[in-house]
Amino acid sequence: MSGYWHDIVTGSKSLVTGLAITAREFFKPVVTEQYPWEVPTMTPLFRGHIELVGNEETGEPNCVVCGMCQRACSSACISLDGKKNEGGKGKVLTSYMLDFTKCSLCGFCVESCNFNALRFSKEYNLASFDKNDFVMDLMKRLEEQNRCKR
Amino acid sequence: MGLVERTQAALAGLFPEPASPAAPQTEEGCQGAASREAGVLVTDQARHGSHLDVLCRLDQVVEVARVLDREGYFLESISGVDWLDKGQFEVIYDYNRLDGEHCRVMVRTLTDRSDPAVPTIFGVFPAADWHERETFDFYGIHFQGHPNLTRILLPEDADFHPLRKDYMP
Amino acid sequence: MTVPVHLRHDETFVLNLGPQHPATHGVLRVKLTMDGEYIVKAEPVLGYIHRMHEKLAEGGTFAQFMPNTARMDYLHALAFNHGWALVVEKAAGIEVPERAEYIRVITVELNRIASHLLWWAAFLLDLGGFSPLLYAFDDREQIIDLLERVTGSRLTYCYMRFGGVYNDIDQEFITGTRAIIKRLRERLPRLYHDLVTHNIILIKRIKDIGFITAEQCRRYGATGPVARGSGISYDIRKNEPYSVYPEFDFDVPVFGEGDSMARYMVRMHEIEQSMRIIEQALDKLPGGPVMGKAPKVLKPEAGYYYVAVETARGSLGYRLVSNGDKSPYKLKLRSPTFSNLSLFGEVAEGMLLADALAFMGSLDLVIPEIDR
Amino acid sequence: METSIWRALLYLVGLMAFAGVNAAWLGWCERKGAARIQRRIGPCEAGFAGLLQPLADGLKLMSKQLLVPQGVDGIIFRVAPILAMIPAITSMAVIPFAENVGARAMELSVLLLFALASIGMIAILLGGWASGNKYALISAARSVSQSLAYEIPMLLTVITVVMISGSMNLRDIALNQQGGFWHWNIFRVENGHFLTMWISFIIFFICSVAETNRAPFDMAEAESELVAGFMTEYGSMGFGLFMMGEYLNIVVGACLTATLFLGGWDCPFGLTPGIWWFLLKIYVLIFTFIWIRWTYPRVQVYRLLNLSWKILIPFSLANLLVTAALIKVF
Repeated sequence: MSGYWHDIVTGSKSLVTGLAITAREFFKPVVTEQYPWEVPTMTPLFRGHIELVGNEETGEPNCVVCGMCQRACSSACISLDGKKNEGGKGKVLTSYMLDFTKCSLCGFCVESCNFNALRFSKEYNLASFDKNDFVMDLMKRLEEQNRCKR
Repeated sequence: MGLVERTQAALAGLFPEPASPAAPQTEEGCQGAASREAGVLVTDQARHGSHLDVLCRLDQVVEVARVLDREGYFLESISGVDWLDKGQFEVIYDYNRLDGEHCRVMVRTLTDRSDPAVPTIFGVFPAADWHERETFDFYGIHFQGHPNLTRILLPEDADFHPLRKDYMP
Repeated sequence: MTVPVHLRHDETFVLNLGPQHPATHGVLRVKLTMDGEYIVKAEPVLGYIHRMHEKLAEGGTFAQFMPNTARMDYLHALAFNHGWALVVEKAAGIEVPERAEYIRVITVELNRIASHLLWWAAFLLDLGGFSPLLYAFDDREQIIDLLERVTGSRLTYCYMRFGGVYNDIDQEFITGTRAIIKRLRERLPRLYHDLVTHNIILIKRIKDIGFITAEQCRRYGATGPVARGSGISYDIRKNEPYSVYPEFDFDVPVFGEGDSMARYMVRMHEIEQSMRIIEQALDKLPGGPVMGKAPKVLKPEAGYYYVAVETARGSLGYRLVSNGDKSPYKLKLRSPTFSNLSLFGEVAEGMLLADALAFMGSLDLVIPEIDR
Repeated sequence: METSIWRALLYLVGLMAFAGVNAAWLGWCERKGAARIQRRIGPCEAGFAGLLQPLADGLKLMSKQLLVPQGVDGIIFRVAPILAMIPAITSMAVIPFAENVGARAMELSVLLLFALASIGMIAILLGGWASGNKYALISAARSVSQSLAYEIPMLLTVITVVMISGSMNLRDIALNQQGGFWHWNIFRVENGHFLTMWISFIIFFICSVAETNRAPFDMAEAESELVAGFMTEYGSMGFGLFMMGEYLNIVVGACLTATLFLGGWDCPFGLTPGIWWFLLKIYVLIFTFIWIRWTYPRVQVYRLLNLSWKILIPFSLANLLVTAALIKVF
């Protein structure tokens, strides 16, 4: 019987405490971000999809087509192609396709690159009705970035 | 007597002839699955993660489980290994303790690849129920005496065992 | 409270709980045989989110499996990262700098707090309390923001590398972590405990419900907070210390009641213990590199390797069989909730549907980790 | 009392409008209130502060197909949501909003309200039963046992009020409490004794939360256990009517509480009685409903029945006896 009264007394007390807490929270400021109106800034390490890094001056990709990123990729989402550099040594990049639908954003490709040719973009609001939109041509992307810079 | 020795002694009763007396207490036996006789080996925990490595015959699996159950062990997991080139499946039982003392026992057994069948230890550890079903699911190893040996993670109508080395999707 | 009930097996019906049900946190299906609101038989049906990670592991190199580890227990992904790094380092004999191990512990423990907070939130949602969910998410969000700063991801981390970690922590992270700990220390008693833990409705709801005995834990191989709520003092961080855990002073909260309340209390106390570990680690944080020497192509010696780590849900085991090749010959993941959930059928028998769902919530299920 | 047909029609339109507006915008209030408690903003896009949200929701629900799944009892399935709505609106007719504002002042209006409340329960039972869904069936069974358990303490507490007022007419009960908060039933002093009416008030309030199927007593639609309970199979306006019925029940519950215990349209300081005081009181009570819902976890179904049979009913019985004794004997 003592448990009965104890339950009623402590129970009512706990219920009132609960109401007091939610009332306190009611008057506190809002903590949510209104996404499309307030856009968060991405941290420097944020991993978006990868993109090519262009040469500072020429804007040409830094890539030497060594294929390390392709080999490091754990989901086989990178396919790149290059041709012999005419009038120079090494190779130049001709196409760099990223299948972002498979990418798990592990970052192995960026880490494996010894030529500072890859980096993470800061794009996070990717949405599309068509999954083909996520098979990205990174060469084209770099060209567009170069055009914007100029 | 430490826990490892005590367990070793308890298990030794199951293996009458000493297992390769010339080279005990080494990790050699740990390398090849089929290269040693049934018996108990002490392995380096810091290197391999388990204190005892028990290789037993198929008919000893349940008995080993009983001994370990008596000693207060619990079944942590069951995993299969497909040794395709040797034509064998290996089933690894990992035992561990929940009390303060610490000793991991790895029990291994080998079964023929063409007709894989291992006695179930469901009667000793109910935990084996799902783990055995999973191993059956992935390798097609039949656990004889299991009351409900059906697919657990793959769909019921799957007709393949994906972790077999010769399975190509 | 156990209501005496005579279960009549001839007047039962089958209720399919899931795979789409609000209380199963994903795609778990439980086939319930019910007598009115009482459960006669409960049979979990798994595999709705099975992805065969073990086969994927065999297909790639050791490093390439790292992102997959985060996609099993997405709530405590860093512990899965950690375990995989540890087992490969053990097999290949890679040395890890001390600073890297400290950073690993700090991030793993932060992630553990986030995981427990989310469990708390989801558990309260199971019990019908919605506001606690968002209070916990508010705190969790800040932890996730911090982790995003160092790891680059918010949920499915791929932070550990063989021989170290991907990125060093900075001063901002350290001050942020201290601020979070201070904030949580304030909010835990005043918000979490006063609003929920001491609430009579919650106490009546989960106390004396879903008893698990220590012997049941042993027979079913239940670990983690489930075992610790049944009076078993088993925590791999203490029992089989790995990484730099031996250098920290922390307690393993153990409650002997074995009911849902005990498991609840274990997790709430674990948040506090994790905060203690993080504080000590931040105080002792040594300098130096965060990445040791590791060969580019790993070819561990042939043999059997096993590493267990303590995740928020229990003991996670990596059973690695190597044949000396550059990809794992066999990898078996011993996921904690797989074993914890196997208890469900036995314990839920004779329970009310509402109680069984509260009990299921107290087991802290993460379905992708069960199905792997 | 005037008996012109116009008066009846006016009240019919007015009450319907009041009910409709409340049913729609209480949903907005609930969402805003919940959001503030959880430190969110809540609906804010449709109109100023999201005030047009209920219209958008209503349009969406109305434009959806009323799906009648195979294997349900078609007629009952369609009738149940309407049945949930009608008693709530009808109840409004006997509620005295102010001294001269009220459709009908019936002699037995308290009884009528309880009779109508039971019909609302039947709507849930029928909806759950006709759905042919196991979750809905469990929900229907739960809601019946819940209603049964909570009507008893509710009636027992109302008897105390009726004893004091000597009438079952809500208008008379309210008139009896005019003249400042010290005359209200909740702080009632009779024969020089301070009555234990505040206990009645608390019990009545708990019961009205339970009767309206609100959290923490929302056994019938416990979304984490029974998916959506009796509403599982309902889409479109079937669902919408159930929702509106629920909000209207809250309004009726708040009106009843305000009239029975809080002096109806009386000003707390005995100055300017009027309809605004009544509205203020009911909206404070409604906010309390919302506040409670977003604070507590759900009660387990048998605890709920225990609470009624083991705590509320004994207390309300004792309270009844004490009140009767204080009024009549001492």
